[in-house]
Amino acid sequence: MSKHDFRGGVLIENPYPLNQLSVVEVPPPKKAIYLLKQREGASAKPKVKVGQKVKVGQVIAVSNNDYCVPMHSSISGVVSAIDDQPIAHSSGLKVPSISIESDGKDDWISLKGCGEEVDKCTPDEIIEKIRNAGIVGMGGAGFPAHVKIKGAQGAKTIIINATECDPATLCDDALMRKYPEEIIKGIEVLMYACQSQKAIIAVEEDKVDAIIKLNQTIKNKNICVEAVPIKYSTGAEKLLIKLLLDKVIPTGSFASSSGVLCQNIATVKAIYDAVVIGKPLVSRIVTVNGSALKNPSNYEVRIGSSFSDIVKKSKPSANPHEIRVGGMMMGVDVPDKNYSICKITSSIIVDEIKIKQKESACIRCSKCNEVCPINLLPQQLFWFCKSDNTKKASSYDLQDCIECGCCSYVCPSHIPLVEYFQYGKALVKKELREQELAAKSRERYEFKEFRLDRIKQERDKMMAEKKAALKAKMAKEKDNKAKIAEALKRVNDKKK
Amino acid sequence: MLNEYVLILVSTILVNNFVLVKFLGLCPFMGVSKKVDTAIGMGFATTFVLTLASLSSYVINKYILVPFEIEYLRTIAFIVTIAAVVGFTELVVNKTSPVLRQSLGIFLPLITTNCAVLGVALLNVTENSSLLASGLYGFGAAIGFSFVLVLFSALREKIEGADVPLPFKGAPIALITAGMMSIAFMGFIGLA
Amino acid sequence: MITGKPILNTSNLMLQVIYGLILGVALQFYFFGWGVIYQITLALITGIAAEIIFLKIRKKSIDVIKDNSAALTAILLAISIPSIAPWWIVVLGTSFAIIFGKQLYGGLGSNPLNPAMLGYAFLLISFPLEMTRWTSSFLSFGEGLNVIFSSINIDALSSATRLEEAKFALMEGEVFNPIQIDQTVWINLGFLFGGVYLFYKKVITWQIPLSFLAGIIVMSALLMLVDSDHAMGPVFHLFHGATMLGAFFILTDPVSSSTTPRGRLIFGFLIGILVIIIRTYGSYPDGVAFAVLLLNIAVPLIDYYSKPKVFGR
Amino acid sequence: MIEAIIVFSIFALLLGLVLGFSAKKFKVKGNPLVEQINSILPQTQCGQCTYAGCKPYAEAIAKGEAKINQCPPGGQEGVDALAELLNVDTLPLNEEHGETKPKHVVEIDEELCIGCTLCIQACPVDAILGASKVMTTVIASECTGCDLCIPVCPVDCIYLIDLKPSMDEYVPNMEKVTNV
Repeated sequence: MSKHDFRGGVLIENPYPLNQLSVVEVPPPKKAIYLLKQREGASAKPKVKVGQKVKVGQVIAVSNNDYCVPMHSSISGVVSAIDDQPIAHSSGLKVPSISIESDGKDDWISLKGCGEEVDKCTPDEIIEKIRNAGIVGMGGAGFPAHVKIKGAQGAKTIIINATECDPATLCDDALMRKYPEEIIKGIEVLMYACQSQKAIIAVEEDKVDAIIKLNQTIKNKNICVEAVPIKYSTGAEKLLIKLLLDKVIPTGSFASSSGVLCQNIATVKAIYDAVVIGKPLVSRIVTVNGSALKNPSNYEVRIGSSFSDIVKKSKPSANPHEIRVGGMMMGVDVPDKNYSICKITSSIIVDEIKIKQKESACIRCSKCNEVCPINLLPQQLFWFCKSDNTKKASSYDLQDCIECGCCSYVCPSHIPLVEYFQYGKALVKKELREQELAAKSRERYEFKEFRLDRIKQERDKMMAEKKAALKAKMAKEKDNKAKIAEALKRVNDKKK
Repeated sequence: MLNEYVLILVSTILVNNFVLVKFLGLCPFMGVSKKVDTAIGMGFATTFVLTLASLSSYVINKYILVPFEIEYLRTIAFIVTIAAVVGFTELVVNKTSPVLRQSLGIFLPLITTNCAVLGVALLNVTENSSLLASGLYGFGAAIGFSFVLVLFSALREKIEGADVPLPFKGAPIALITAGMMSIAFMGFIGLA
Repeated sequence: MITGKPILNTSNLMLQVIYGLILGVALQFYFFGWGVIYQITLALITGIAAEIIFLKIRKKSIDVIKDNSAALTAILLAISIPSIAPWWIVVLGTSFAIIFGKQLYGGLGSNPLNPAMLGYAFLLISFPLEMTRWTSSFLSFGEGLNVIFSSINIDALSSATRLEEAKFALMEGEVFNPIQIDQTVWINLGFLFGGVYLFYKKVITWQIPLSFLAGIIVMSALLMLVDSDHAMGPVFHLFHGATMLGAFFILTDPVSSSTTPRGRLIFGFLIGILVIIIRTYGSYPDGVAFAVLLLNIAVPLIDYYSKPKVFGR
Repeated sequence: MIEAIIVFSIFALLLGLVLGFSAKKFKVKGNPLVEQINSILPQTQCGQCTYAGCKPYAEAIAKGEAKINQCPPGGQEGVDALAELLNVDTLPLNEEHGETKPKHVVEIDEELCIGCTLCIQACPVDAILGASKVMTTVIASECTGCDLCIPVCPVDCIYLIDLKPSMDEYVPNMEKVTNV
């Protein structure tokens, strides 16, 4: 397998092994908050009003934008508020949200799926069902699943990503143990929807039980399980494709353009629910983990549940905590637990507060370059991002950074390199945005000038014409007057 | 013979570098070294001017000044020649690369007063070298100038991101760096 | 690929380099006596004091002194200068290296040139006499003190280095035996051993030392072929002068050397070539310091044009 | 003496001829500099620089009539960028022309608007829609925040709206990033 290995990467042992690997099912919460914008881009618009009664699985927000999927209620109850709530994003900003108070009944809408015989539906219908079920990539990026599938029609290979992509996150492992049949069926649905011939499930080689379970379940000879090395950042889509298929997806293009579709394994399970059963995405498995917890575990929770409720189940210590959402490597630090579970929340790490190592000067030892899976020069990028030199940073391919955090992890100077790169990237984006805006206003300004000029010219022309007409008229009148005068003169002469 | 020409080049580019060893042409060296792209452009322009100026001043010296015994007008004649060459270069640069003209700014016409250019022309005459030798001398001096200019500009681009103490920011640290480059170039002493 | 969290941090990295120097310094002490120790002590005191004073003036935290980089610079400079040089030489050189070479650029990580070599070149240019008087005999505790702190006539003690001897011999057309194991060879072997230790500890990468040594071998062999009157041959060059110290401890200063894998090969190789050229034809006996500084200047350009191929591009 | 003067004059004349000839041959039309300056300016068209828009200001800078520090929306960064382009020393932003305000747009209170269309005429980028005696509205995505419509409104019904920070436009704070 490893003959196609990509360069770089780090081997990280999970610092917080779980005591139990089974999934703990959490009953529906008393109150759920649904964030209508879970990733950058458009946000869904509420379709319900405050006070309205909703059932589980009812659509509560929609969007016209194809890159924005609908949101469903995960509990039955009454809409209690439509306002802005904080999101677990590095910006710490609030986004539009809908809050629903439970009536304690867990009343579902009636579910209507295609059933086990998927080929009764056309691939387009399946894709539509996936969209309507509100499914996004559940590994962390949250890219709408239906867009990806639509773009990968006729893809030769489908890769099911079950590599977790983070040492402390184990939700995919738990999912594979609990729902092997659903996953395999989901893969078949996906293969049918894309008209693909082959699917590979990529599982880290230390998840032995999961591999055995999946292998026992697979009846289709076109689906196989591949054990991949437990090297961190293997889960990144393009790197996984390199590892499994020895294909390099060029910068700026999607895997689908090379005939590959890559989907997270939790997404596949959600696709099964949506297509076969007709159940929208209302729950997911979240790993709750960290040094401050007595009983870290995987929980199957409803979307919109609050962090603190779930963390409480893992018996956190009484001390203040450090909380990180979305994995120990690529996640974001958040100030408290006042957030709600999104579709992309794969893990919550609750740690005792550690003294953060202070950053010292970069000595360009190039350890970061050695581990960078993209072969960037983080030491150079750091220098230029730090001094806001976006032009230079871009010339060192800042945009290619996948923010995996390998460089920050090995840096002997404890420099939060990835954060610098996120800063640099945001700056580049801001500059681009401003340039675009300026170009647009400039165009409109020039058009207005042109328009005013045209109006002026037209008016001038009109005025000139009017003047000419008036002149002609006056001349005519003069002529007439002269004629009259002449006639009068003639009359007078005659009189004389 | 060939050996001699190689020696001229090595000497002008490295050992007796006009900027770092003879301290000529410091004005554009400090002025046009903020960005590598500009420095490369300036390097080309200076190379063109210097080579052409040293060749034409040789011709003027040999065929006008000496026959008519007006060597005492040498400096003026050379300055006029250089000004003409620079004017010509400016026109060419204007036409071919407006961006370069913009980034060179005032420093393009200022090549006229670049002491390295006049220095090369006058040194050639005092050393009584041949046409080819004076051309090579001018060319070598210009390559040496461009070479250190580009190196220096790349260094400055990097230093710009450094946390330099406030009183030393900008020109002071650049001058200090230039001095250090001078120290490094001392290593070539004795080579030619 | 790196397994687990690497234990090294920046100050530890510097400390490892200092450990690597121990054997070579011990050999220097064995041959030249207490002068070596005095120079190192003086340099350490001056270097750290200069850094602290500068940071105090800038009102910055003096915590960075713990990164050991000032100490390393001081030691490298001290072991490069003659052990019988007067005290003010090392004090002047170290303070110049720390202040002009490093702190004026904003401290560790920002200096474009190798501070120790900058200090050395500065001293060599300004005080050529003091900087080229070497000793070949062991100085006792008291002798060392006398030589360094009082300006007694030290001509009796001093002798030329083998590099200089070789140059004179070749100039005069005398027979010179390049293969002769003397003190410098032993010291070079000591630093070679220290370099292997650094490599084993993953403090340095192989590119710079190997390409530097390759540059030395290639260039000196080439000169043997075309200009055998002046050339001394690869074996002589490898084990004389500051070759091994340079290869493993000076060129490998990560801050001022090239940072890309390919760039490091170019960097080391060109320094090797320059060192031989300066040793053979230049006015100064050894060329490591100047060659390093010259290539330091070119590092930003080398780095930019030797970027590794980015995945997906 | 006479000889020297004659020789020198001929020599100078020859050089002059060469230059004159090449000036004709390498003639450039237009001034590419204006374009470059204009591309740095923020295109708010606010006229705070005392020129009628960004392009006239760019022309004035190119001619050397205006200083580079008269554009408040471009901020100090804009002045620095101009200084770099023109290879001159940078200047502090001239406060006389106003302060750099945070990014904003305007909104018309549609209840109060009397439909006088004065703002439509004042808007340099045609970002206000409406017709005589009907309600008028601002297309927020086209508004540059030049505020030129505010003083002309007879009923003072145009307000500044600060743009809400959005996740998509978030730039981390450098002080938060560094950990020294």
